[in-house]
Amino acid sequence: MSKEHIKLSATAAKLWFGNKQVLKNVTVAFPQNKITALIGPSGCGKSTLLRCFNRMHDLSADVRIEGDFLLEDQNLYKGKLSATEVRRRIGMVFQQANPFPKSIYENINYGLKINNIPKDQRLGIIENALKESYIWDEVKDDLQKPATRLSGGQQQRLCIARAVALRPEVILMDEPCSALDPISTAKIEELILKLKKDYTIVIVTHNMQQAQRIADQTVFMYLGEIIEAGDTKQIFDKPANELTKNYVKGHFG
Amino acid sequence: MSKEHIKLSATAAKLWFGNKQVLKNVTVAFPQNKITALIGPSGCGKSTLLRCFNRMHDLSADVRIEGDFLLEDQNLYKGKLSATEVRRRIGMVFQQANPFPKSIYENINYGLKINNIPKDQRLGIIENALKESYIWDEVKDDLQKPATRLSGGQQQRLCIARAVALRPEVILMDEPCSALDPISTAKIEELILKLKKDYTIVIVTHNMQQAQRIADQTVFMYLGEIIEAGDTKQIFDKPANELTKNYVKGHFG
Amino acid sequence: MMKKLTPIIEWGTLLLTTGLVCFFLLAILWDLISKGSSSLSWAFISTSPTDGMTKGGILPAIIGTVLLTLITALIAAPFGICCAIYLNEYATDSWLTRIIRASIRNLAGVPSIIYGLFGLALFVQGLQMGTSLLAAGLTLGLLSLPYIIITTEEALRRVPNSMREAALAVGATQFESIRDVVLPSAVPGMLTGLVLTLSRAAGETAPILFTGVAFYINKPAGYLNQEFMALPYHLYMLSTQHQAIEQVRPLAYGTALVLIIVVFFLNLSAFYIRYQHSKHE
Amino acid sequence: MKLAIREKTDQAAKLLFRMTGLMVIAILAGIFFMLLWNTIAFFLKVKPWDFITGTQWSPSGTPANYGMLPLLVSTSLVTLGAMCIAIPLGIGTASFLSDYAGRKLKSVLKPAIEMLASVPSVAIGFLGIVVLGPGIASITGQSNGLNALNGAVLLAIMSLPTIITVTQDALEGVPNAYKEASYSVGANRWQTLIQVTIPAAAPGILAAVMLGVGRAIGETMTVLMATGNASAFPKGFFHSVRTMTATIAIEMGEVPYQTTHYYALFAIAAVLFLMTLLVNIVGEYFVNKYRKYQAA
Amino acid sequence: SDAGKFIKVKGSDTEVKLAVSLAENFYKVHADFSVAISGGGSGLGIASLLNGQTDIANSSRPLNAEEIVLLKAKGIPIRTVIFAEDATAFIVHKDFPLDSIDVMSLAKVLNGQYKTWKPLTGKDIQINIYGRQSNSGTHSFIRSKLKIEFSRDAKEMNGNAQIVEGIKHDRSGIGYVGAGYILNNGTEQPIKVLKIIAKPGSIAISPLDIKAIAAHQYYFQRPLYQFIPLTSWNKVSAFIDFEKSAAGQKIITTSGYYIIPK
Ligand SMILES: Nc1ncnc2c1ncn2[C@@H]1O[C@H](COP(=O)(O)OP(=O)(O)OP(=O)(O)O)[C@@H](O)[C@H]1O
Ligand SMILES: Nc1ncnc2c1ncn2[C@@H]1O[C@H](COP(=O)(O)OP(=O)(O)OP(=O)(O)O)[C@@H](O)[C@H]1O
Ligand SMILES: [Mg+2]
Ligand SMILES: [Mg+2]
Ligand SMILES: O=P([O-])([O-])[O-]
Repeated sequence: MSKEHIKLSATAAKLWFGNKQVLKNVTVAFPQNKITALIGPSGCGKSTLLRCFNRMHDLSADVRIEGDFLLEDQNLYKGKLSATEVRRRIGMVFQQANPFPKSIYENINYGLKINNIPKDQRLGIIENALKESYIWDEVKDDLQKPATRLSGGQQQRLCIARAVALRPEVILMDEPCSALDPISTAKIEELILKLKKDYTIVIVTHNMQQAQRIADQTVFMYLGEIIEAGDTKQIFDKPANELTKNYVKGHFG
Repeated sequence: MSKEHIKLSATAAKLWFGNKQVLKNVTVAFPQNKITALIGPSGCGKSTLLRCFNRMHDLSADVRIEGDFLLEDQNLYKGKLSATEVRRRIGMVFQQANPFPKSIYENINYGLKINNIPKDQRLGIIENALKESYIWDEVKDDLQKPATRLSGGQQQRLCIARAVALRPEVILMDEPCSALDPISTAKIEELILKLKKDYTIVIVTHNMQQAQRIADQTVFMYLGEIIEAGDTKQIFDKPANELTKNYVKGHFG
Repeated sequence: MMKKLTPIIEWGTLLLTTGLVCFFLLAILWDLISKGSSSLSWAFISTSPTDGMTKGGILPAIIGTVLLTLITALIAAPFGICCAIYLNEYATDSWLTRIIRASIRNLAGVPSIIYGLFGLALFVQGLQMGTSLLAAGLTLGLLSLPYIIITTEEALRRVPNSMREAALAVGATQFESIRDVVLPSAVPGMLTGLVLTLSRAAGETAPILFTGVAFYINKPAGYLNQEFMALPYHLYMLSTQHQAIEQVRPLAYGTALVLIIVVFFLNLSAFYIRYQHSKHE
Repeated sequence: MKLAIREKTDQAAKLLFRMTGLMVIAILAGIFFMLLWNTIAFFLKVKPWDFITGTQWSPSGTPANYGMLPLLVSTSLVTLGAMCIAIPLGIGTASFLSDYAGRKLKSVLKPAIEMLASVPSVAIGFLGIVVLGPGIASITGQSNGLNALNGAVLLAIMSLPTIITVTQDALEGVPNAYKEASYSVGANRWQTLIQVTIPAAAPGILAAVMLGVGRAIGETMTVLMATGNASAFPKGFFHSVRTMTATIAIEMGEVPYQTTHYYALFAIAAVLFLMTLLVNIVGEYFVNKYRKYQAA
Repeated sequence: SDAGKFIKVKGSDTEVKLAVSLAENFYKVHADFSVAISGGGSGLGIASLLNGQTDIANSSRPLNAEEIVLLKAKGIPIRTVIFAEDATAFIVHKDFPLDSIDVMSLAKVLNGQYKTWKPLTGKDIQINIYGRQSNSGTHSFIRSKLKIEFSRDAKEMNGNAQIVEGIKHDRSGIGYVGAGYILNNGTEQPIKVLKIIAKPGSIAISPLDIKAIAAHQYYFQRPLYQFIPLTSWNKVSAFIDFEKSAAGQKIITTSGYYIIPK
């Protein structure tokens, strides 16, 4: 892995759902202002790992987590950071776009309100976030429209805007394009590439082409373990591991 | 198609589930004492067609059927035949073995009772049906055992025995082996081959090898239409249609 | 011959049973409406009983039932909703939550007369409220609680998890995500359950028998610490306890009709909420 | 620090919600111990055996008799009668709804059954007095129709919606495979219903019946109004009976608190509580069993 | 504020009709008072008195020894008001062959010694007794007056009205109700009121005979009581005063009860 400044990392992370171990000694690092793609066959634990970073497992009853998760040098679980603070600093975009059943405006405003951003600054932030997420032109005429009436691609970009508006340090994306058509996907990829200037981005994807198009670094997971991680080009062109090779060549998964 | 005596046939059959047309102008004939395999990709309408022949769709509310279905020269829908009579003369074996949650004995006895077969004849018929279905030796010691305690393969043979006991003229089988292991499958194939002496058999299968092993004639369906029908050997070795070729070579489906 | 008859017998049997069930409903409605509607008038619902309750209206009973139902709602709704939130949003599958769930199901099966006894022992005697509107309302509140919990939990369960995650992901605390996202989405379902429960409570008699309902009261409006009249009890009294049962039959019919109109109105509004909601989904 | 306050609120809310959960247990426990406490107070004065097997209920006689057997038998009699009517009707209607009725008919019948469920018990009791009672009286030539039969019919009407709804769920939960198997051997709809679907749904139907029984046992106003309330040992359906619930309803208002008679009524309530608890537990057992079976 | 003017009246079913009429008219002169009335029987009224759940306990019988002890034990001092007189009437179907009955026979009918009407009317039909529930003042009044235990087969009705209803349709029934229930808004109920022969040889007297009642000649006549806890006395005194006023007395007589001039 390269020498960049490491923004987010996990060390010897293990996770159990009840008795079932889903993450087995995962150590991984995500460099600042880079896009890292997380790939691997279905069920290998990509989503599970991602969700560890913004403490989404906190709500599930029978989940046990071991190991260290660090944002810069702060421990996400064991230090002084509260779950709420972790989630504010590490934003997340989900596989299925999940806008609130409220207006477009309220969708973004909600996070700002919750996080005590003064009222007079919010409109500016909202406009900015929508612009950053390439959706401003499509919605600027009616910010009061219910978000549920947007198309799937627009909804997903709105969710990205919602995450971006809070100026998190990291944005986690779990297959953000899997439910979208090629045109929406292209727009979102363009957006992700643009966002990397300001954010550290981790993206789970099943689409090998997508990983190669946008990721600086790629991590291959298999059965709850990191098999190989490195420059995207290297992973796809000269994978060191046989499993990685088989996977990226499309032989399984 | 060959010149054999046609036992069962459909002419210009069309079927809609609500507004969705699932069978589009299907014309097909099944010769007497032959085994016909019905093949085609998932969702093409094989089960739907099969169920037309023993009027299983009668029970669903929003199904509309057009066209003629004939058993010998009697119209299955428009003539004097009642649905129960049609079902008695055209037996059916389902994909998932579906014995009644009763004893082995009762499973076969039920149909006999329903069809007013005198009590004193039933035991003989039951024994005979179980023998015909190659399961007698395995169950003869305890006919009172719940059928649900039999293995999957045994259950499926019991279901065949249940159908056979009524001496139907035709037996329809909808993927009867798809849930079974190779050994059970072999037993059932052997049984089917034996049954053909007395019955006309139509079998839906996803297994190309199976079709080649047992069927005299093969019919290939695609998107609710019959693409090609003919001798099994011909269909598999020299298919006339490109689609058929692609399918039997395993290129899709 | 037999072959032709059997289907008729079969259909006949099922139609007969279903027909009988419908007949019961229609007979109830027909009898109440045909004999009750002549008593129904504006005066009937806007005046107090007069002439030893042989004439006049049922205003105090209507007011009593409305107030009682309101108190029931005020007690049971917040409590029930909080408990449902606990069960659906916080509780894990532990022995404790299993006990809570079992308790709720059993509470739902406890006969209403036993709630009456409990109300008598706890509110009237234990907490020194005396026989009063408040004691009766609290008793009905307890009775309604399990139903409200069950229906609310059902409504909460239908809110997709992605909504909760969306809120958490923008830095909301769990409480905030429930308050701002989960509850608003669940409101129609919760409201349906609440209204259905209240329609049931409005028709209950046994739990208020010894907790505060009175035969007659000479003033329409009630106070929390005082006894009250209520529609179901008024009907009971007019049909079994009144000195001139035959003579007040029309009043009893009128009362029954008003009661059933109140209950059906609540039911219909629940259906309406449900229907509106299903249309949006 | 605003965030700290928000997180404090979060913690406090969690605590509050949890408390309400615990309160539910407290309520059930409260009911239970209230009944237990008063029942013990009663048993200090009257022997449990005399209470359960005594055939005379006359608390203000001299000497007072606290034998609840006649009440228990009355309750059982009325419930039995109700079930004899409601079970066949309920299963028949549920079968019609699940296997015979078209979608349109169903969409009319379902709300009708919900309506029936919401008719208040006093209204049903009232009709028992003014319509059914005189009807029974004129058919049987009795002086009045306030008897066990009247109560049974009314309770049947009241428990029908429960029985129908739960039975219908059970019938619709029977895997289609069973029905298809039956049709494929030439059975018609009726034979399939009677010989395959209903037996397969038996646990669910039993649960429905149990819930119906629970409802009938605990119902107060209808029986109070319609059964005539004679506390003598019940002799049959054409005699007045007095159920446990009616006894409590009649006598609780008129006893001085903390007297033997007062405690006796709680003891009846305790028996009633245990009966409904048992019935519900049995019902739930079958519902669960049926769920498992459905999943399989 | 207004809680001080809120009066709970509970008890005797015999008196409830009267109490409702009184309260209704009381409201016309004292609109600030709210009076809640419940019936259920004298026992209920006295129990409520003991339980502290009533301001006035209506009763058609005096307190019994046990109740007096209980009141003492609970420290509830009371005042007693006798506000009217009632005559308990025995009623039968309007086609019943007899017009009068003597006390001895009545006792045998009610205690179950006679199962059929044969000894009295010569007709061998079963006697149906329409009685009151055990906590009723009337029930205990009849019991002590006749010195009997009621037959096990006696129906225990919850109110006078139900007895009247039952008797209307039952040709072999006999029941007892307060005189106030015989008259109903001036129209007489379609039932027959038996005259009572107190001793062999004495004349039969009807409970509707005002003069005989005034002369204390009817066998089953009794005062109607109101027991008031001392703590409620101030609150209810206005109501008691109203009962004693001319308007109140008129209501009592028009309702079918009697006033015994002191
Ligand atoms: N709440 C849970 N309880 C139990 N097991 C779970 C839970 N969530 C996920 N799993 C299991 O954990 C494993 C990893 O799941 P995860 O969702 O992380 O896979 P993934 O790599 O994201 O797969 P996909 O590409 O299909 O999204 C799977 O086997 C899954 O079945
Ligand atoms: N009850 C139904 N209502 C609506 N559509 C249905 C229904 N049953 C089947 N279909 C649709 O009809 C089409 C044909 O289904 P059918 O079951 O006949 O396919 P098949 O060829 O048997 O497939 P498979 O090989 O997977 O069993 C499918 O698209 C299916 O979704
Ligand atoms: Mg995933
Ligand atoms: Mg199929
Ligand atoms: O109601 P009573 O007057 O008989 O007590």
